[in-house]
Amino acid sequence: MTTPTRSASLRWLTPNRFGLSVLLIAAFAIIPFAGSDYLLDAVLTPFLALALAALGLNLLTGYAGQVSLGSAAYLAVGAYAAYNFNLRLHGLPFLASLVAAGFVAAAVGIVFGLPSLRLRGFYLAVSTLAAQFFVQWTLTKFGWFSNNNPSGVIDAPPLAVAGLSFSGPVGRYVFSLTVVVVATLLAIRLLRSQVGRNFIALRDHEVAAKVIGVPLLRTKLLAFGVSSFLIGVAGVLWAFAYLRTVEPAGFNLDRSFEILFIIIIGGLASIRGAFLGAAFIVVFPLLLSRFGAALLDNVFDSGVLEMSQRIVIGALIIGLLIAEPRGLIALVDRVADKIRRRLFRPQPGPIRS
Amino acid sequence: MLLSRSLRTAALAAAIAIGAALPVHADEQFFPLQSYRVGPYAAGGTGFFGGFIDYLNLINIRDGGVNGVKLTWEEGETQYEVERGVEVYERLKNHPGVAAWNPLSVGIAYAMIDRITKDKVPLITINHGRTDSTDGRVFPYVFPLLLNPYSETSGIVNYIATREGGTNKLKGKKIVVLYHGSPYGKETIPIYQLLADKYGFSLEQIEVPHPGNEQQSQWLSIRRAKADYVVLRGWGVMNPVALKTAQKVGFPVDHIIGNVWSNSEEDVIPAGDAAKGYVAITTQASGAEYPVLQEIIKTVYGAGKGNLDDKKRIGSVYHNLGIVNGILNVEAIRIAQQKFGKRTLTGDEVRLGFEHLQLDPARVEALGAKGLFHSINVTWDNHEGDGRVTFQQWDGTKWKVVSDWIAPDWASLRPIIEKSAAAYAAEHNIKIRTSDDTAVSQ
Amino acid sequence: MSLVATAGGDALIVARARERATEASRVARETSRATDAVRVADAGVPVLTLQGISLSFGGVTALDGIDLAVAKGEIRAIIGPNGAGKSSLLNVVSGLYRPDRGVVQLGSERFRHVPTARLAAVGVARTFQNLALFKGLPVLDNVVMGLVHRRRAGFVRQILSTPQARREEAEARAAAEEAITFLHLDAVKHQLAGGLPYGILKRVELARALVARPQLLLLDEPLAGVTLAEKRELAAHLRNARDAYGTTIVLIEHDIGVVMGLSDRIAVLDYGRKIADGTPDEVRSCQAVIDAYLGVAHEGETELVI
Amino acid sequence: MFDYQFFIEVLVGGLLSGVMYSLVAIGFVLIYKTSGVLNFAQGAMLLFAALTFVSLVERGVPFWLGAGVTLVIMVALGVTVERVVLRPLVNQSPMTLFMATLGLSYVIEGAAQLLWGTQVHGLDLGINDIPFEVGGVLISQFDLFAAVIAGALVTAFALFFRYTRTGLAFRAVADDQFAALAVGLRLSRVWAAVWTAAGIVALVAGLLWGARLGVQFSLSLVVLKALPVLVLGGFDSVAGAIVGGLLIGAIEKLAEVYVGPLFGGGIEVWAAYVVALAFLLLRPSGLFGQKLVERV
Repeated sequence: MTTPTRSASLRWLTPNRFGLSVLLIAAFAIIPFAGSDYLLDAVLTPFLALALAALGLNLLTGYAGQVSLGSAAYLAVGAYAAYNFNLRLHGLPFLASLVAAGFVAAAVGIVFGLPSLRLRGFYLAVSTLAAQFFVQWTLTKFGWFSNNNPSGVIDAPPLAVAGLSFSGPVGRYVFSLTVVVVATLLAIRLLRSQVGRNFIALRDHEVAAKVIGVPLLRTKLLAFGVSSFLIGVAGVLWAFAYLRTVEPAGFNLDRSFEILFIIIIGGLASIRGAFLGAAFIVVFPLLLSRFGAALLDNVFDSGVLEMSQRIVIGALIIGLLIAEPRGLIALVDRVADKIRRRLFRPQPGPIRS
Repeated sequence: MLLSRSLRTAALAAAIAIGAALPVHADEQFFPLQSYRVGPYAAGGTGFFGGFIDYLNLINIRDGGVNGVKLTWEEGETQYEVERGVEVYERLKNHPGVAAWNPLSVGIAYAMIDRITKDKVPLITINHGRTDSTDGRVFPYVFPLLLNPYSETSGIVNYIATREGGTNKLKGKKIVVLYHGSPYGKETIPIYQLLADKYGFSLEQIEVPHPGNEQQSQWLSIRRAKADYVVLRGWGVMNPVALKTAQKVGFPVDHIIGNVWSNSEEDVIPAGDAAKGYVAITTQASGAEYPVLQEIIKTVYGAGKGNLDDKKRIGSVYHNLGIVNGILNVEAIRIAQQKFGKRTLTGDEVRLGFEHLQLDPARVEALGAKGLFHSINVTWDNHEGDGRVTFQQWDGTKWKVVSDWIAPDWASLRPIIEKSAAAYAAEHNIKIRTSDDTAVSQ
Repeated sequence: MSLVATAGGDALIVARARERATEASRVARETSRATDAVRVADAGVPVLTLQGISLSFGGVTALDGIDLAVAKGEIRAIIGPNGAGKSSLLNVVSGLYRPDRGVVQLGSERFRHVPTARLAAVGVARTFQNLALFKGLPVLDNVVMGLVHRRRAGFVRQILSTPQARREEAEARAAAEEAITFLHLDAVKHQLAGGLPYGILKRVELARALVARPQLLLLDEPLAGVTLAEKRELAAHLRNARDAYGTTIVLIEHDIGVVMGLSDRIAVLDYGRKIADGTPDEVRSCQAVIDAYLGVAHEGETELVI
Repeated sequence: MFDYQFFIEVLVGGLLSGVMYSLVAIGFVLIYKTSGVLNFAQGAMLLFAALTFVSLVERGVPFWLGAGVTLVIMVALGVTVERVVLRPLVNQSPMTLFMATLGLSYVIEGAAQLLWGTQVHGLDLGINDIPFEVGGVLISQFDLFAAVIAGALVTAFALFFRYTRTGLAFRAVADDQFAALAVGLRLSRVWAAVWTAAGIVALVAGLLWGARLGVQFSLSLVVLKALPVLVLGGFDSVAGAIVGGLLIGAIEKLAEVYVGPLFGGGIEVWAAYVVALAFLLLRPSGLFGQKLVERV
């Protein structure tokens, strides 16, 4: 695992409190009124859901050092669990379904995290694919999960919490934003506690962690559990706030890779990285296709444009990994540092010997 | 591959792509196209959307539009992925003069049902989509035109019956349905069971896990079961592999009957000789001999505006499906114009056009499509329109029609569809429409 | 390192080894002067007892019937040439290896295979030959990790920040701050371990091991690879730790010079067997040790290490 | 009454399918062994090779010339990948490298379809796949042919590694990168050679799989079949890839036929993983993978 040389997450709140508040105010108070439906429904809501999923995976992979290629499975578990809670337990508030769905995803995550007790690296990574295929198969195979819909498709009920309706693009966005902000705060809290330290210890030196008494079994399973909890909640947002109709096929391996891309590109073991990476993955292809279409549509066929985009995205991923293997967040920090150094007098550097 | 098309004016495309609002042009009817030209299903996407665009071009070039109303469109690539389809929907839905959506993807169609119902724009899912959306009382804006999955099932069984010499000869026969391990594949399981009970044939339904590039075990089971017929309810790469593996275990290929997603050139060409003799259902014949195709070749491709890069694909199954889809969309607009005037119509007005889309064989012939497809008869509560099916056999180079136009057993399917639609209505608090509720909202 | 290298005969290495050897002996003299008298080992119950420990890897014997008893408050060095089995022995004690035969007794508990997960709980801490710090954590947090086995509040309590969780966190921090001050690491405590120089990291690792005030501290080459000044400093820290906390220390070392001055008793391993065990003076004069270990040096160089 | 004949038929069919999995898995192993990279672009390379070959042949290029040209292109691709992707990423974590190969697969897939279009092609290798019967058990000619090709390929590689300089260098690098560097082996050259070898495997596997599935985008999905094989056989063992492939093939088919009906079928996809996992719990580094003693 790459080890970041700066602990971005732990600095999250202190130096950037101001910037963060500005961002939150903008997200809650300005965007809902200023953003177009397209921006809210097709860009921001999926961005939020994916960012939360990436945050979940980052806890597991970035912080605790356990690679998972099966994230989409937990998205699916979250979505289908929330659907069934909502369907079968009448009167259960939607928020309760959401949390319960997170717990179901966590339970599934813990089961599929069991191999991590014996396996490392790519052996573990590939074995997490079992979750990917098994969950998809189960949801397709057993009609009960989709209320016997012949196509395995589930439809979201209208979003409402405590009598307040969150249907409509703005409502769905605000709902997602609130869930993501709360989940992120909890995640930060977790990372700053002893559990968070245990995760990092596990990642950086498993033997040393064991020797000093980190409960490996519990810590690993907890990492899988918390991670899949967050991904499961993200799945609820994905299914209920964003697409509103999902089928098991939508939670395929490509989606898992997409989430993995987000954390690698954004920056492992960085909460801001998860958001940055998600923004990149959601927005960049859109921009690329819009610009491509605008500039070259008359010259090239749309198929050619699409394939060129695929090449560009692939090349960009490689280029980014070469330029900054620690992800976009490291790039951003570097630039920010430079600016700060320009603006302020150089401070006495850290002690070197 | 590098094809220079100047279908849209640069200014228009650029302006829309950047998101600037445009004033409505003279009279235009707009088709947002959630096409897929990349990814695993690109072959189907290029054929279908190619045919659709070719037909729209034909109408523009030959007739100057539909009664003077120009047809325009814009493509958004989806790669057959649902969220990309949704993104394209959100992006293009505010374009002026949207006529109808034609995603050719079950997943995208499902994700759009709520949205288009709210926005009151028709959603066309020709030959696929949600079976119970046939019930126009519950799904006012969804049109699974020509053939829904249940009708397809019935059509296939009826065809097997004609080959055996009547439905009474089905008794005691063994039919295996080999289906793709996806919701699409599983959708018809209860219907085959229903028909098996009704006609007394014995039935075994075997799943092939996605993507279906390995079918050794399934075909060995089929051989052991001594099946008389295998119905192939396949998808993508599963189809050629099925045909190859059938050959490998010695199952006679002419007793494999493909469904509507296993009936294209792309499904058989990779199987090579193993596909020779394979039979598949279709709602539209393939081949370029029909007048409408000849006109497209002459007018559209002659003017260098053809959409297919590979001219050999003109008249292929997906291309012809795209053309038929074009005919149905254009005729729905034409019918709606008779009611509302020769101008840009709203989505809801076009919906009314679709609900009166009745093309008898004579009208189909007048459209230059005699033999290409049979007829359609959409009403306010029957959104499928009783499409007939025919069966085609692959001779190694092309499909040859080997049956008459066969009618599925609609009457026995309708109650199941209504039941399912009623459940959907209950789950979603939808008021079931009556014939009085069909008026266009203002 | 120096001893083995001299046998190789590379001029440069020999020269450097000679230089280091003389320096080391000077350190040893100084450190021994610093402590007035060699502490006499406590005669009570041994903190660590090994009985007939044998271990082999795929037929190669690493340890062969090792017996060892370490008394409370003792600083015990284990020396021997490369491959003598020193690290294996430490790994057996910390449970990372399971011995083929023999018993490890820690305090009053006897183990065939020491449960590593419970190591800290029975009062044993250790350091590693090649540093085993958590690079992604700041120095302070690394040291706080040394108290992880005392944590009782589960993760839910930690998230909710219950009084118990808060108290535990505060206690751990206070203890870590103390250990950090003790080892003069205050200046770097908020920096990530990943970016610090080796010598400082050695101290951080020691702080992490010491923060829990272990009964028994196992050190795998604590003085390897650091500069002379740091060596001197670390040796002093070790002695201080023993004096201040009463910790029993078992250390593996190559650098015989420092060991002679620092340790109360020394055990010598060769080819997985214990060939000598006694006070520095006894070991120094033991013929088996000279033959097996120091003999190498005599061939090439006259190293006046002892 | 247990149908032994049928059982044997399923078993033989599974083993022969397994050969096809091994063929893909070997490409992974070659690269993983020398550079520690799990090369996810193997599927894309397979697609690229098959698509290039088939497009050349369809344009009238003779079979062997087409194969030769494709080979040259694959070699060029391998060398380019080494130059442009791997060399700048040397010393990065395995995960970063894995991600880079995912990016690479996007590039190669995009390029393949951009160059040759998205058409589905048939590929006829001239082997008639009429089954023949041995003691009442049907055996596929094509599968046998594929097995022979796979065997020949493995033998060729074995000889290459044993008796040529580059082969020896390859093994040295596989054993210990740093040691190999220290004795003056040029890593970049070895890597280029390895990626070339992987390109050759991709071509052979691409042609054989292409003849089965048709040459189309889905061809790149066959990597998913190779992954459980790798887990079972070990990422760094060619022998493991072969034995693992056979085992996975056989187990998968037997599970589908005999266990599948209990769950309604379609269990093949995950059954392979479950078996591989269960096995790994007993032996964490696979059948033939190197067992690492933890050094602290």
